[in-house]
Amino acid sequence: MNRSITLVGVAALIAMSTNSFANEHGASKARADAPSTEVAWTPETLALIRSGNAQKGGQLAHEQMCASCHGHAGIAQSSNWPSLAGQRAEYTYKMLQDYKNGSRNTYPLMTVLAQPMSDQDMADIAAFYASFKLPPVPVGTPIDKALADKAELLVMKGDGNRLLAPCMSCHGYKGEGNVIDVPAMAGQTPEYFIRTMQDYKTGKRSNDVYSRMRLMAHVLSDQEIIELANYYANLTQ
Amino acid sequence: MHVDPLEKKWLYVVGGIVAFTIAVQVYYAAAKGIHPPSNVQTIDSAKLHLSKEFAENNLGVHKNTDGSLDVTMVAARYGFYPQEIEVPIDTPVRLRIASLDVLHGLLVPYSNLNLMVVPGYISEANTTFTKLGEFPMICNEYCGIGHDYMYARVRVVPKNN
Amino acid sequence: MNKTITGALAVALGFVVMVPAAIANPEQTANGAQSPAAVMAAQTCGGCHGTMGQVKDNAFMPLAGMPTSQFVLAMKSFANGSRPSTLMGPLAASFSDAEIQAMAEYFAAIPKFQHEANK
Amino acid sequence: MSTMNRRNFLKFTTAAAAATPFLAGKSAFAADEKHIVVIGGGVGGATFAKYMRLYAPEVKVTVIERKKEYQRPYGSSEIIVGNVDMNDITISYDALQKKHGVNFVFDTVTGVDFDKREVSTENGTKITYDRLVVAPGISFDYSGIAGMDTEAAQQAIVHGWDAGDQLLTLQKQLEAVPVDGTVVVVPPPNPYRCPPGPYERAGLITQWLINRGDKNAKVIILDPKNGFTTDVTMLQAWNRLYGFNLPKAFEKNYKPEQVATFTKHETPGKIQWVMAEEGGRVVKVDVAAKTVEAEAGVFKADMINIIPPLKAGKIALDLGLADKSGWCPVDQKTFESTLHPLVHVIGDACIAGEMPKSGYSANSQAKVVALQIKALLAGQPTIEPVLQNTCYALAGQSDYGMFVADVFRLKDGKLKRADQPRYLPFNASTAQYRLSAVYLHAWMDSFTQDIFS
Repeated sequence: MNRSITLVGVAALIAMSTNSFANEHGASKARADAPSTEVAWTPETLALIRSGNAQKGGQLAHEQMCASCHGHAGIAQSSNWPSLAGQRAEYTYKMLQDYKNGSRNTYPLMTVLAQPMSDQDMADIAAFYASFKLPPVPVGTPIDKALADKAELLVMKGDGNRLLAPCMSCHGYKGEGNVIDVPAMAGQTPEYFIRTMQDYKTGKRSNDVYSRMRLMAHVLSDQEIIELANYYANLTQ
Repeated sequence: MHVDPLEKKWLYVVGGIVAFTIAVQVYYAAAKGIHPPSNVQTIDSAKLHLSKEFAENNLGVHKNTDGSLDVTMVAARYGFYPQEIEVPIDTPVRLRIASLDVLHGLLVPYSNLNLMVVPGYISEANTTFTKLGEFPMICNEYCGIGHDYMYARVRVVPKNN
Repeated sequence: MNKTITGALAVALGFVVMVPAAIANPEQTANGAQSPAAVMAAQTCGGCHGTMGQVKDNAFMPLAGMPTSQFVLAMKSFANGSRPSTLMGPLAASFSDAEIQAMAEYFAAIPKFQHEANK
Repeated sequence: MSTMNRRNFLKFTTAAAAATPFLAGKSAFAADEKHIVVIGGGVGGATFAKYMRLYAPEVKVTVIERKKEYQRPYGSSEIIVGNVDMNDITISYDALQKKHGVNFVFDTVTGVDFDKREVSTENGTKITYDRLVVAPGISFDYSGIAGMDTEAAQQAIVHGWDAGDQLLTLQKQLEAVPVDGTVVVVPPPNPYRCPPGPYERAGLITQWLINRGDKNAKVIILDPKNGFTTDVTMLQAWNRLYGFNLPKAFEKNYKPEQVATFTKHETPGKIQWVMAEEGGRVVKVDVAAKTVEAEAGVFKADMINIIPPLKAGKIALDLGLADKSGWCPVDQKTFESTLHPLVHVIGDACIAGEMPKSGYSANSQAKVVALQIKALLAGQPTIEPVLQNTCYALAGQSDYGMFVADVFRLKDGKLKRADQPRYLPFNASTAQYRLSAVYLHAWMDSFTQDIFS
């Protein structure tokens, strides 16, 4: 029963979190009934992403001013935005699609940037960022090693009582991500990590198929999220 | 080649038993339509979340007019969704489950639920839970490094709850 | 609500309600320690980046708690165009090094802003 | 979280005492408590009140304002085209009162006794101040336009330049424009509030008519000026979006190779700009016949929106704070009136060197004045000011944005803008226009928060 109440709550939150600008642009829809994403990993989509041209993607990233927040080589210029270097192409591609069609509406700014992009553009940009190595430990934001160590149990073992699978089972031992669209998290800025998890926790972000991340985030405490943020920021490849 | 006549008789008997067993299975499969509990229907795994039956909002327990239950689930690396389901005891349940990605299995202890979830197919099983309590759902086909961690639960509660 | 009722009553009786300004506000404490020149330079950012750099909108970067070096680097790279921008390029180029340094120190001293979702 | 020190504790007790207004008169305050009175709760007044309390919590601030709720003029043209509604632009004063401890007196100021340092209001209240901040906004001067001098004319052809119900009137008038009808927009001469505003409004109206399905929408801007803030970007946008043809007389503002990038449209564009040099100056309006006579000829319109010449807000004029230009001269370092000591004038009403009359300017000026008053009250030297202005505007389409951004410093007693690029470059990318539109909408929120919450 609890679970269904939670789900209703999440649905309500999603319904409330529609953004006015996105609305105006027709990007946001009745989220409660919409699938979490329109992207399906069909062979055609996967082939398209494999065909992504990193060089063209770099040109596009320049035109779209991606570097302003995500850095020229995909390493975020400031703590607020995600680093994209070394991110799985499928994940970047999916995020751009989700922004475009409103499945992810946490940043109206990204929706507006993604709207004019074609599928091929997205594949190219995804290939561009995937061509870099994963980012090093972020500079400028102090990483708390003690907090990071505390997260190890969750990362490696999870918590069966809370139906919490260990993070590494999907995101990899080194936070490098996994097929198909499980994102890499190593070297991500703690601020961005925390915000993402909180967005999943509150249901503000809901583009994870079958609530796979929302369910996890929901049972994590705020302190655990902070520990995990430090853990993943501190992972070097 | 010389075969002892007695031995020959026994060979016929054994052959007959084998043929009979096969015939029974063919009869039930072909004439009565009884199959092992999986692969009853095909579905595009990649578009599972975009399908009607396995849309996220449609997962879980549905009550039929005759009081029986339909349970719709998805197995995906690494979990079963919904993660927890609640069903009343001694109530017929029809479970339909599909995989979003790779081969999974679904086993619930103290029940006859033990089925393979093959990508591209919908697996179906009928069961009735006869013991109260919480039971884990376990993946019994190796599906990847998170295989051990596909935590999920069935809660069997008294009727009229 | 209460205040409105009290206010209405007081006005009805010809009083001017002088609710003294006494609400302890962490923002005030944080501002007190800053040099006037730093406050002066940093106030220009507030119209977009929020009071004391604690903006609630996702489109703008919260500046509160940003490390000094990060702030200076951001402004310098906006100014010389190495970091693409819309409006920050022209603006960053208009501020002097001293002003940028003062702003950086101001925002570094402000407690980091937690988005509402993070609480 | 916040530890309460002794001073704050004392303040809390005072607050508690004063919450019972019948027992606690003014005597509840420390005798040496400084009192700043603010006339006007708009962008300038409200920002000042909040920041004065933020910078100097020991100072008492009282805002005298006529209306219980504020309607923001910035971005309010979007009401006319239905992008937002009145609720979206209406803002409560609650946070200023409850969170920042600003006193509000909802009343109309009738006079100020500068010698006694006393403000009197319509309800007969008298409030004394240590320093007075006047943020009265604008008033409208119809005297120069023949045919617009009567009350009836001003109700038929409204400006909608100070938020309020006039926006709804304009909305209704726009909806009543017949298909392929003509709308005339008349921007005011310099100086005026919100420099790109009238042009953004014309663009929004054009886009609305197009969205409605008008194939031959016609929006004509009759301008008493030869240019306007963001013109270089705006005209380029209109050329791309609305078949706008660059006026010959304006070409000199672009480089020849830039002019070459403009498309020459066969038909007159959906939007036209008649600049002063080409006869845009309006001389007469016939309200009944719905015609506007400009130097270039008579224009028949289905809807007319005239923003007349502006002056400082009425109270500033009444109090003798304005000079013969109709605006208030101030010491541009402290914004203290040059006509009355201990009175500061901020926002649209003051003469602030090269600073435009805009919300952002008022916001920046208010913070500067709060800092200067804090220094003055403490007997410390005033601070070298640095101010900023940012105006965002839409070309019409809600994803095509632009801006002007400037930093101002004092030079020879006058506020001068830093000599740096201030617009998007001529060859800006699509992403830059789209992002500017995002920032415009985000700014509406963050700016409002900076002032009112």
